[in-house]
Amino acid sequence: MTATIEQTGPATSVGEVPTFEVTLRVRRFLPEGPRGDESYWDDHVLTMHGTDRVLDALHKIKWEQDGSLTFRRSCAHGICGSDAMRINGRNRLACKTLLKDLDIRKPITVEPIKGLPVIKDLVVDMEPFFASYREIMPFLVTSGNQPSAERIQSPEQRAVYDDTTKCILCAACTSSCPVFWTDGQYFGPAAIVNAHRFIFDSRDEAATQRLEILNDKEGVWRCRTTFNCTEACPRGIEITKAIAEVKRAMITRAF
Amino acid sequence: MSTPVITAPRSPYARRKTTRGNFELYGWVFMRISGVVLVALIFTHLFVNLLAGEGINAIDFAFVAGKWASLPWRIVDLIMLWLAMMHGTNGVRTIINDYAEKDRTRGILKVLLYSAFVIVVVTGTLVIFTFDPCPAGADPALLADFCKQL
Amino acid sequence: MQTHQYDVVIVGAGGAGMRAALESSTRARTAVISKLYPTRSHTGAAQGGMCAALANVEEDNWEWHTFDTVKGGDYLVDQDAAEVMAKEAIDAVLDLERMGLPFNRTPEGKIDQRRFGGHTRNHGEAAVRRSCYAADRTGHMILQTLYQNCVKNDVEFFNEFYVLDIILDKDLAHEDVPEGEPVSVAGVVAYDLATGEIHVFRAKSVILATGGAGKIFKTTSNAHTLTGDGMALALRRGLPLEDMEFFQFHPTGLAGLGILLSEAARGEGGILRNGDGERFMERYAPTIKDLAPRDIVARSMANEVREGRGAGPNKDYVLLDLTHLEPAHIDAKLPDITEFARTYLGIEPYTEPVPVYPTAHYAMGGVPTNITTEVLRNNTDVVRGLYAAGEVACVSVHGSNRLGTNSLLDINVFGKRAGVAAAEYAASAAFVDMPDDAAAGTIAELEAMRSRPDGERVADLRRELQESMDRGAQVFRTEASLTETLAVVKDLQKRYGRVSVQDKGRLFNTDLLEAVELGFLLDLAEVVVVGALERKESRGGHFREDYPDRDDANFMVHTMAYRRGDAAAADAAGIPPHEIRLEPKPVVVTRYQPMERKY
Amino acid sequence: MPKAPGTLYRGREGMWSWVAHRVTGVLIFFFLLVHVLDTALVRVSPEAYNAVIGTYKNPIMGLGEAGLVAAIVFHAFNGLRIILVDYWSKGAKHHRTLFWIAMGLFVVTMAGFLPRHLMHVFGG
Ligand SMILES: Cc1cc2nc3c(=O)[nH]c(=O)nc-3n(C[C@H](O)[C@H](O)[C@H](O)COP(=O)(O)OP(=O)(O)OC[C@H]3O[C@@H](n4cnc5c(N)ncnc54)[C@H](O)[C@@H]3O)c2cc1C
Ligand code: HEM
Ligand code: SF4
Ligand code: F3S
Ligand code: FES
Repeated sequence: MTATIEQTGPATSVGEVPTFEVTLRVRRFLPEGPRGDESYWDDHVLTMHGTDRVLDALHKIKWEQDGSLTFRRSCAHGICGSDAMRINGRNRLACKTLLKDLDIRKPITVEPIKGLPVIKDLVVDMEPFFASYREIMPFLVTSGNQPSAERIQSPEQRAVYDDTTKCILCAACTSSCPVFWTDGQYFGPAAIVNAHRFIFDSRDEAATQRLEILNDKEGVWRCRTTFNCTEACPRGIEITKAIAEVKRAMITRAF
Repeated sequence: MSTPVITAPRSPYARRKTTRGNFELYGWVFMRISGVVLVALIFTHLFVNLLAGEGINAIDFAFVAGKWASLPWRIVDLIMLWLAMMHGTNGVRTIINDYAEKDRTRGILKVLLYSAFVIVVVTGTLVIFTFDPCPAGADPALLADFCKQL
Repeated sequence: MQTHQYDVVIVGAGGAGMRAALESSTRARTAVISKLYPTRSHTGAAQGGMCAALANVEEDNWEWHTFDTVKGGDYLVDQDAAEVMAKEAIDAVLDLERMGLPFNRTPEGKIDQRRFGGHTRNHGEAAVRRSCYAADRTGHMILQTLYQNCVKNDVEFFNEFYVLDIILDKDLAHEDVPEGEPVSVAGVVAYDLATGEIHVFRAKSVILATGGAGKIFKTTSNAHTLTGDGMALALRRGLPLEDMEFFQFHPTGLAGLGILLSEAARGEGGILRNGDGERFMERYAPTIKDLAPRDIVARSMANEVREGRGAGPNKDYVLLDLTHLEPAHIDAKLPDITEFARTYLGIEPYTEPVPVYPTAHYAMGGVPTNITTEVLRNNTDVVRGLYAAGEVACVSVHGSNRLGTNSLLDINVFGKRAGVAAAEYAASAAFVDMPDDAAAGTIAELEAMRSRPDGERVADLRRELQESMDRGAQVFRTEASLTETLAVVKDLQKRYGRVSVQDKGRLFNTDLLEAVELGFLLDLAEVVVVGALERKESRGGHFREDYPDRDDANFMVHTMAYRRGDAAAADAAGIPPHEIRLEPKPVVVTRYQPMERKY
Repeated sequence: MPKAPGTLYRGREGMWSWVAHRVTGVLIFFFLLVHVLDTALVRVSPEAYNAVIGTYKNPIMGLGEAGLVAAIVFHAFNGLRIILVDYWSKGAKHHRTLFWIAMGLFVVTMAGFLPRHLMHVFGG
């Protein structure tokens, strides 16, 4: 055995991070379970470490206490967009929310994101979300022959749409939008963000069509600038600003 | 195999029915422009009616008559009426769209809303245009001072 | 149960899978089956870049790139494959740009390039700027761009479907099929997570693109879902796995967490320091210092810690120092990884050095293929209609150690090749008969696990496996550490026969699927450890302290690992005994003879 | 869909100001309907109008008027903030500051209005 491979437990490796107790109050919905279509709260008391995230706590429940607790996750560091959920009343990624940053004296509530049909526990049906994403033509459209080398784009032109290229399609924004909660037909901020990413790309030639699509009754005009989306976005995208830019582009075009 | 479900190649992705058009765009711009104008109009209105002089206690028929005797005031109030009603109606329309889930509910609420709009705007406009500050046969004590000069 | 029929079925919707789908869906009827929504795939986690000798910012050519790849892989690289990759790299990058990928740009508006470990000018003279990038989210941009183009081309996806078996027309796992005899693929069996239903997909061609297997280790940069499914399925069906003992440990994982901080941090000027503040890489790789290939840096770091020069209260990590860089520069080039340091460790990289330690990162080995991505069933024969690309495959362009940015390149170059080849094969081939009970084995296995009332917990076994692998098969390995780990793995395999799940439902039963994935991990861990025990030399990512030197006389060969079992002789728990058989496969050498690897 | 209610979404300034904007908007709208109709009584007769207006002058209605003015003032300033967010390129970035400025203006305006109005209502 070699001496090097001593495992660096998180509790001791970085600074001195204490262990603490925390109650996780999870919204459960098990359609096949004894309570059927009723959803209810489940409390779990857990002992956690300083650098643990809500995702770690959920894993602890699933792995040690109740295997039926169901949620999506993959990357565990905020880049795949699997685990958007409502934590203490706000949309966040479970893997990017450190327990110690929450108020651990009170139970931490964990619920599925709002406005999309719940399938089981924290898992929602994402199809409506992706459907409106697909509708805004989220791809580069160009005409003519492909150039033999790359298309030229200056760093300044590239910077215009940089912010909206960061989207990971986690739906934290759309499911935090009060308009989307009551009107599921609304395209939602995520679709607009992804339209913005192409509308303002100097290489793209379908801006007009995308603006046309979003000029729908359920398009950008539905946004009431409540900023919930901007606050919820785990990628720090200035969504409301992007939406405003799309609105302005439409107005400029119309007048 | 038990259930041979060999599906045919999918038809290309069909976009759902869309409701595009510039109506919402104009509505949106209108809300903002009317908003700015309304700030000026309503603040003046409130100031004149509630703060200047005796405030609310000064309001009576004579007060209104005094104002509407001058054409500019009539025009200002007319514009305010129209803008506020259009702004408010459009605002409430948005709210109905947000909360009414069933098409039927939505339809009924909108009929009510637009009727209210028409009734109020028509009445208001008629009143402002046909207003007689010194109606014949009215108790002179209730009328504005200038009626006495008639 | 449902049955589908497609010309081409692609398993996995990461970079490799979707790149293949873009090619094959325009040529043949294609379905992409993925256990995750495509944009959740771990390609999105890749940060630093994708290299190609575009020569946009300084002189470069594909020949130098080939050399660096071969040397980086410690000469275990198949040089014909490396040459293909380096040549096609340029088109691969340009293809992505044309699809809309927002690369960072030079002031003239061309694709910008930066330095990366092991990439040099003129055969090792100095570091060269070869990596094309989009800030530190290149993989994210690639994944999004490919998905966007799949939407554009209306590619058909089956999302949250787990492929649990590959159906061949011969049973290679239990019978000896002579060399030269044709073997073909018939399709795959998949499990729909949402409903718990089994779907059988008949296909003329199947492309495996299921990504890596990092979860056999505890400290890893890989996603929870990277459980090596494609590799394990191939292994169970009697196909060999190549070079599995070579696993890459990335030097800069966030200490204790394993979350990756891209090599780009060092490409942009970051420096590694030990507890004394010394820039220790100057001692280990005097020429290119912190930008030496990953195996060397990881080993150097582990060595610093072992010799008591680590940092922190327990002296168990080293420091990545970015404090001398301009905050504006950091924000422009490394925004995401600095945010990881802030979010997860509460460290401000502008002013404080970041604690880092090697983290299990990349499987160099995998399902062996030739350069047209056809899967090999031995050193020469291919399985007709079966293809593999991406991290699941071993072509082998990475040899014993992959250079940074070569994987994003690999998935694009060989993903494209797989898509084209699979579609072309499907155009002329006929469907192979699929046995009526194709899914019976899968269904039985799932039912057994679901119905077992009480037994071992998946999480316990997995933790024991991962901890044991970190202890015995990580950066430093010895006969003793590997033997011990192998014993643990064997024992865990036995206990796996008694595993039960708590969730007995049909809908979205992730509990059940985690149990299945654990089975894959156990099978792969065994192959990794057996291979590592047998390879009594040190080369690239595989470092044996008891054999610290490279031994070209005996080990200048790939390892082909076969799993052979006797279904008739299943033990009490229903687990058939099996053995891992290792065979050599020659390395393809074209231009570069093995030399000592110095930086 | 599960039926039991979940927690309230914890929005911040942006969401709550929108809720308030909406509530005040509707409030003003309904008041406006009534207000236009009661003013229309001037066409009926001075007596009728004065009788209705008289009811506005009792203290309870006076408080109601104060509330209405507060609603209008809030709606107005917040409306201007929304317009800035929409048209000013930096508006979205500074929306929170803008909100608190609007609230400041609201307080100042109400501080100017309330004493005088209440004096009129209660002071006779
Ligand atoms: C943190 C990190 C940073 C990296 N940075 C770089 C870099 O800068 N440059 C570089 O070149 N490389 C980098 N790499 C390596 C590179 O990103 C990966 O090797 C590469 O993206 C793998 O792509 P893939 O398509 O093979 O697999 P993945 O992207 O992992 O995709 C696997 C797919 O297979 C599917 N799948 C798996 N199992 C099943 C199953 N049983 N049934 C159905 N579907 C299944 C999954 O759903 C997924 O869609 C990095 C890796 C990591 C982890
Ligand atoms: C005083 C000046 C006013 C300003 C500056 C103003 C401004 C605005 C603005 C900008 C909006 C759009 C909000 C959005 O799109 O999110 C709006 C909405 C609205 N306004 Fe006004 N407004 C004023 C007066 C009024 C009046 C007098 C009424 C009532 C008749 C009214 C009723 C409404 C309603 C009902 C809405 C819709 C609210 C919603 O959709 O949430 N407003 N106002
Ligand atoms: S915009 Fe932000 S919150 Fe919305 S889907 Fe994209 S990453 Fe998630
Ligand atoms: S939350 Fe909704 S209302 Fe607009 S600002 Fe965001 S889309
Ligand atoms: S698990 Fe990937 S974003 Fe949280």
